[in-house]
Amino acid sequence: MEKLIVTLNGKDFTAEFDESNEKIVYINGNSYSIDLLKSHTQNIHTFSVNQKLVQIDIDLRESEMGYITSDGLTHELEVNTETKKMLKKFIQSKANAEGGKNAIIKSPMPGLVIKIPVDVGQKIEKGDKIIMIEAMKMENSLSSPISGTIKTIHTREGIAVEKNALLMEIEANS
Amino acid sequence: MEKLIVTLNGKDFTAEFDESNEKIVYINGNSYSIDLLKSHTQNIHTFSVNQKLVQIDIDLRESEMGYITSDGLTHELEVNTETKKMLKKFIQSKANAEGGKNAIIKSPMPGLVIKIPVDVGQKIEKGDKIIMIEAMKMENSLSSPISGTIKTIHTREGIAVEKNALLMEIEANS
Amino acid sequence: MFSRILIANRGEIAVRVIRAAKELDVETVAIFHEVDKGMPFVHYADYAYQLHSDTPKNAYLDMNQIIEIAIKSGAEAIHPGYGFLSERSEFAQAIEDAGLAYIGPSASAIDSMGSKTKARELMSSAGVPIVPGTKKAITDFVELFSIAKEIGYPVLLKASAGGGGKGMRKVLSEDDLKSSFESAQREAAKAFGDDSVYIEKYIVNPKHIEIQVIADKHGNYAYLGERDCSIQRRHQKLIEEAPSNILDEITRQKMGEVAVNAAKACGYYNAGTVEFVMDRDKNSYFLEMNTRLQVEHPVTEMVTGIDLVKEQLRVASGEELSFRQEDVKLTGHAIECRIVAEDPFNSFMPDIGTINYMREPGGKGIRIDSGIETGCEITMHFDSMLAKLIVWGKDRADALNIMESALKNYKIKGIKTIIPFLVTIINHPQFQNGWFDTGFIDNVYEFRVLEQMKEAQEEVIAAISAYSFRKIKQNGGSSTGIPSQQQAQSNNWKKTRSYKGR
Amino acid sequence: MFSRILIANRGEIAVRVIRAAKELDVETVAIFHEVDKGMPFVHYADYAYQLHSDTPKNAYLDMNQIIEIAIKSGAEAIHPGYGFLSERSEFAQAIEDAGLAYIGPSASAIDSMGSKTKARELMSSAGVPIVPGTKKAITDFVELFSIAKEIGYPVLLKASAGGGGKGMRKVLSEDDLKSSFESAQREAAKAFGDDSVYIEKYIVNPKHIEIQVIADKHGNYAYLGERDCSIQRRHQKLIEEAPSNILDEITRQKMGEVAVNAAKACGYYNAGTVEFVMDRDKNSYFLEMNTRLQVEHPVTEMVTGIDLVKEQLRVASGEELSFRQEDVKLTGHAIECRIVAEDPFNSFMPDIGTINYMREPGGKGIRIDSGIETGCEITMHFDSMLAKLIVWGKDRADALNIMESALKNYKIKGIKTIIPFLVTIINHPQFQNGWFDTGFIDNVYEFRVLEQMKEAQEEVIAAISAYSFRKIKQNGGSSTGIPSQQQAQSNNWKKTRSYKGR
Repeated sequence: MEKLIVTLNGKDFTAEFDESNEKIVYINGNSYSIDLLKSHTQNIHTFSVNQKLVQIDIDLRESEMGYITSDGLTHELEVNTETKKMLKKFIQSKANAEGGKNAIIKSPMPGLVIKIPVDVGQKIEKGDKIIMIEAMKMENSLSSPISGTIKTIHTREGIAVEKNALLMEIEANS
Repeated sequence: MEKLIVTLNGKDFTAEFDESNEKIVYINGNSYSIDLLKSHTQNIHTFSVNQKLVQIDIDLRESEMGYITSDGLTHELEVNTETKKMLKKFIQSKANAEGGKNAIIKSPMPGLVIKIPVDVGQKIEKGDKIIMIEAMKMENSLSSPISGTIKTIHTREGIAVEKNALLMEIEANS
Repeated sequence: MFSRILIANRGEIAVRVIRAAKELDVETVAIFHEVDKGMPFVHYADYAYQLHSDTPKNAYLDMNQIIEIAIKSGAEAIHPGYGFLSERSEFAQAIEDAGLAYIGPSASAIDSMGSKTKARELMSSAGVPIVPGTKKAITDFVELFSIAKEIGYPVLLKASAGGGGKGMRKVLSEDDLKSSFESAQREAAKAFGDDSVYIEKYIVNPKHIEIQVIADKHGNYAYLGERDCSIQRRHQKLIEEAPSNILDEITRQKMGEVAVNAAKACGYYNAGTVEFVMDRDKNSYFLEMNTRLQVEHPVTEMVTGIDLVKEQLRVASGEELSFRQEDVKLTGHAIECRIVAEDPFNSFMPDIGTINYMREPGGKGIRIDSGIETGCEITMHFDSMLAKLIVWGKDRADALNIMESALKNYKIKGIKTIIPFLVTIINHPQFQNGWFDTGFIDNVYEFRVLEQMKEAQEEVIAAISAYSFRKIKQNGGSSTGIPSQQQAQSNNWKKTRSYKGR
Repeated sequence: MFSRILIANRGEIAVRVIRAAKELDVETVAIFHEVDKGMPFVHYADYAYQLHSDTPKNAYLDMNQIIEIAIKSGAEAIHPGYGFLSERSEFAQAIEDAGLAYIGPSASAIDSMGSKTKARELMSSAGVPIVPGTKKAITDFVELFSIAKEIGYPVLLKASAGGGGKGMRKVLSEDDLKSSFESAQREAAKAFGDDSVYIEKYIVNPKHIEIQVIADKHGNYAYLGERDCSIQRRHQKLIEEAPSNILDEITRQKMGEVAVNAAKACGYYNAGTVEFVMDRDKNSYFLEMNTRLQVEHPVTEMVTGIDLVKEQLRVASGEELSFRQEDVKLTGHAIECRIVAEDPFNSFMPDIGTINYMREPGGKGIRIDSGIETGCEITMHFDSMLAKLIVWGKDRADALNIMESALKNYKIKGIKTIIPFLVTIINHPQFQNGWFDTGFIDNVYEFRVLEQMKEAQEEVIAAISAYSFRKIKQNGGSSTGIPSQQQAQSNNWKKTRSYKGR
């Protein structure tokens, strides 16, 4: 499986997997052997991590984002594939480069446009999903870095795009 | 509401209701004021009975039959309307009169046959429902007092029957 | 002894009183507002009656309704617990007037101690040491100057008519006295229309030491040792212990006798607590007397073996105390931690929600006085204290070890509590060696330690997150044949739970 | 002290040992069979390793695997708990051979006490009183007759080669001796091919009194008072207490010294228990020595304040005991009830199932040593004891009141327990006044009392049933507008839950 980036309290941890042993996870290169011992309730689970017992309470807001608590200490959690994380950073840096005004959305990697859930002229909020690209057998959603209106769309569903291909322009709210 | 017969550990208790106050129940003439304070789980409830706290654990086998436990003491429970109880006793005494062999099912009261879920020749177990009669706006199921085969059916759905009308004959297993 | 009593309170203290009563074969009547219908204290009583009121809080303050229920239910006495009506002399009086017994001191004793000025005067005349200073209104600087010199700096100027900190000035040295005096006068004049001030010695970060006393109506008085309640946050006690590691046997006895004298001075009976502040030279000064059971009474019970609530019932029913002063022996060391529903990572904001999982610690030396259970809902209407964890060890070090372990095994899910914060205090070297006062949390404790605890978990939490995330993907996207346990887990992971107050 | 230990056990005793270790800052390693994956003892440890075995029970008996895990996990010592491998000298030896420490006595001490004959001889020579009689095989009636006369009737004849009650005869008077002797001989010859018998005094319904001893490897020995464990059902102890109300201070001291002598006789160190039977004239006779921690050790801890498991760890790590004989003071009274998953209304059949709700009692004087929590499954593989409820009161009457109240507030749902049965024993006048022996349940207790408790509930249960039934009918059949809470309740009422074992 592809690398994951686990973001805890704003800090990134790289997670890699051992394909021959599904219990093994490498975090920043350190090996952890994991076993789920018991699910006490829907959200509360006891794991054994390198034989050490850890009870956690998972409270997700979305499928890959939320809170995870252990010993009463709550961590803000976000899990992304490496690709997706890259996408997010890319969009973020683009947005920063544009000075927070209009946004030009380019493809951060080669892939297949599988869905465009917005139309030209549509008003969107910062964080709304604007395009989905399949790459490395994973779907990656690109979210809008700003609130505004879709100005132009330079691709369509089913089209293969190159890295840095122009996908969309979004006009910021004035 | 019609009187109920609550059977606990084989003993009958007559329950009557106060139509003007739904919290009041009379058991063998004694008044009980009842309030559900909390349902801890699906089966575990704390009631206040004449202001006294009682925690019970209900474990039903069928809708009106099962076990009810309080302070670790388990009671066998069956709840019937008075009519239904009468029906059951009637069938029981008939069955006893027949010496436990073949069973002749007669209507214990005037009513409307609303369902006959068995056919002639069908094998049935003791306790299977064989006919449903509506009387006093309540449906009352008659169950077979023996295991055996339906020999004859002397009525049909939608027919009004008199008290003591012959309904069915069941041939006991040999 | 009574045959039935009513408890005019809720939560853990109602449970506490019900327990003691049941163990004396006394039946118990709980009262509750609709919002508390599902709370353990209601179900734990023998009988329960609902209160009707505009707000949940007012229900427990409605004297007339409570006394009516007591009469209707056949209760012979009323226990006020702490908070709510527990220090209202009118309540004690109304109960007696209704021909019932109040499980507490007389209305007049509550009155005497209710007013701080009255109490100070009464205590002073009974020879109880009070904070040096003068109650006399001062308007003349020369007079003030000489009094300040006499009692020694730092001093505190307070508006005679005052309250709420208005017209109050800390004065650290003689140089600042004049300007502070003038500004205090101006502020006092503006706020209260009276520019007179009085002066008191300012005790810097004292220890909070209190003495438990109890007396019956037959003239038997006893003190049950001290409690050290110096670990406070914004004047809310968080951790209490008995005995205090800074008191020797002679000081303990002296303070005990002073406390008994204080109780005698107001004709006190039933349980009460005389609170002192103690400076670094171990001088103790009367602060106030609490004319009721205290939240922290269990630590005294643990080291003396005496059940204070049972004694309260004995006293109120006219019996003598079941022991005498000479029977009181302190054994071992007890610590109490208050389990409060507040978020230490978010300015101690009270948290509300449903407790969806709970596991209490157990075993030797563990006592839990709790008002909650799994499935119960914590509302915004009442105090944020959910339960108290009390431990007993053969000495302070043993008790600290037991407390640390017990806190770590006290699992409450669905609501934030201060448990992690308490763990870091219990583990703090300066708390462990006994060098702490009421300034500990503000001046000594570093919140960074809490953050470090969190950081220490991160890599393991990341590993669990990654593992679980992969399981979801595998279950959702392919057919790798994950066992059902893991299936269940990954579904849970996907499931979103809504939190109130976020 | 060790830095990490492994607990070679499960359930409540594993939790008990883990707690003590954690409080000494010793890390803990749990071992578990797959079926125990969800049990609290596994989650309560710092580390957990799975055992692999043909049956769940055998997992915990697999010495080699356990020692291997101990080594792999970095544990320096192994605590055996009770049951399983706790009295197997080979296990103690194998652990020592592997370079680890066994938290218990030496293999040779376990051996000496493991054989009842060996133990009797050893004790006899150490001056410990044993049941009068002779170990000598007798085949001559005249000899038997004179010995029987000497020790006094009733006597017990036992096959020398025997076991399992074969060839055993109670003889109440001289008249029956000859016929009993002959039939015992015939049965013994048939069963074991050896017709010799030996004779012992028959103690009718004795008290079961046991003395807790503990010793370190530095020659310090101590006895910690007695436990009265006379409430038994089919030789299974159900209720234990300390102290025994029939022992005076002199007898207590005498028996304590005898027990210490017994321990010295086999070079004993660590915790052990010397069991005695005591006849109506308060003569006590050695029964056996248990070379491990006992289930009922908490009652001793409650009255002495000493943590026996912590002392066990100290001793095993080579430290001295933390106290001396003269420090041991008994304070108050402690009682333990074993919470066993058996149905007292159905011949004490063990019950299995999932614990779907649990609420433990709490507060002053309550200790719970438990191996279960809500949601955990009780399987058929192990002992039916789920937890122990231990209370401390200032005297026996106080402790009995606390126990009654605590038992009534110990709610375990989803599985049948003997709690109602225990309540009726605690409330039994003859148990309350202290007149009971090992024959209590067979000869004195009347099961009718349990039935009466049930009958007393019936009318109220009928009322609740009728009320709930009507709610269902109303919800199902008409639109009378039942509030949602009641709606929920009536749905629950309809819901059928499946019970195992019914």
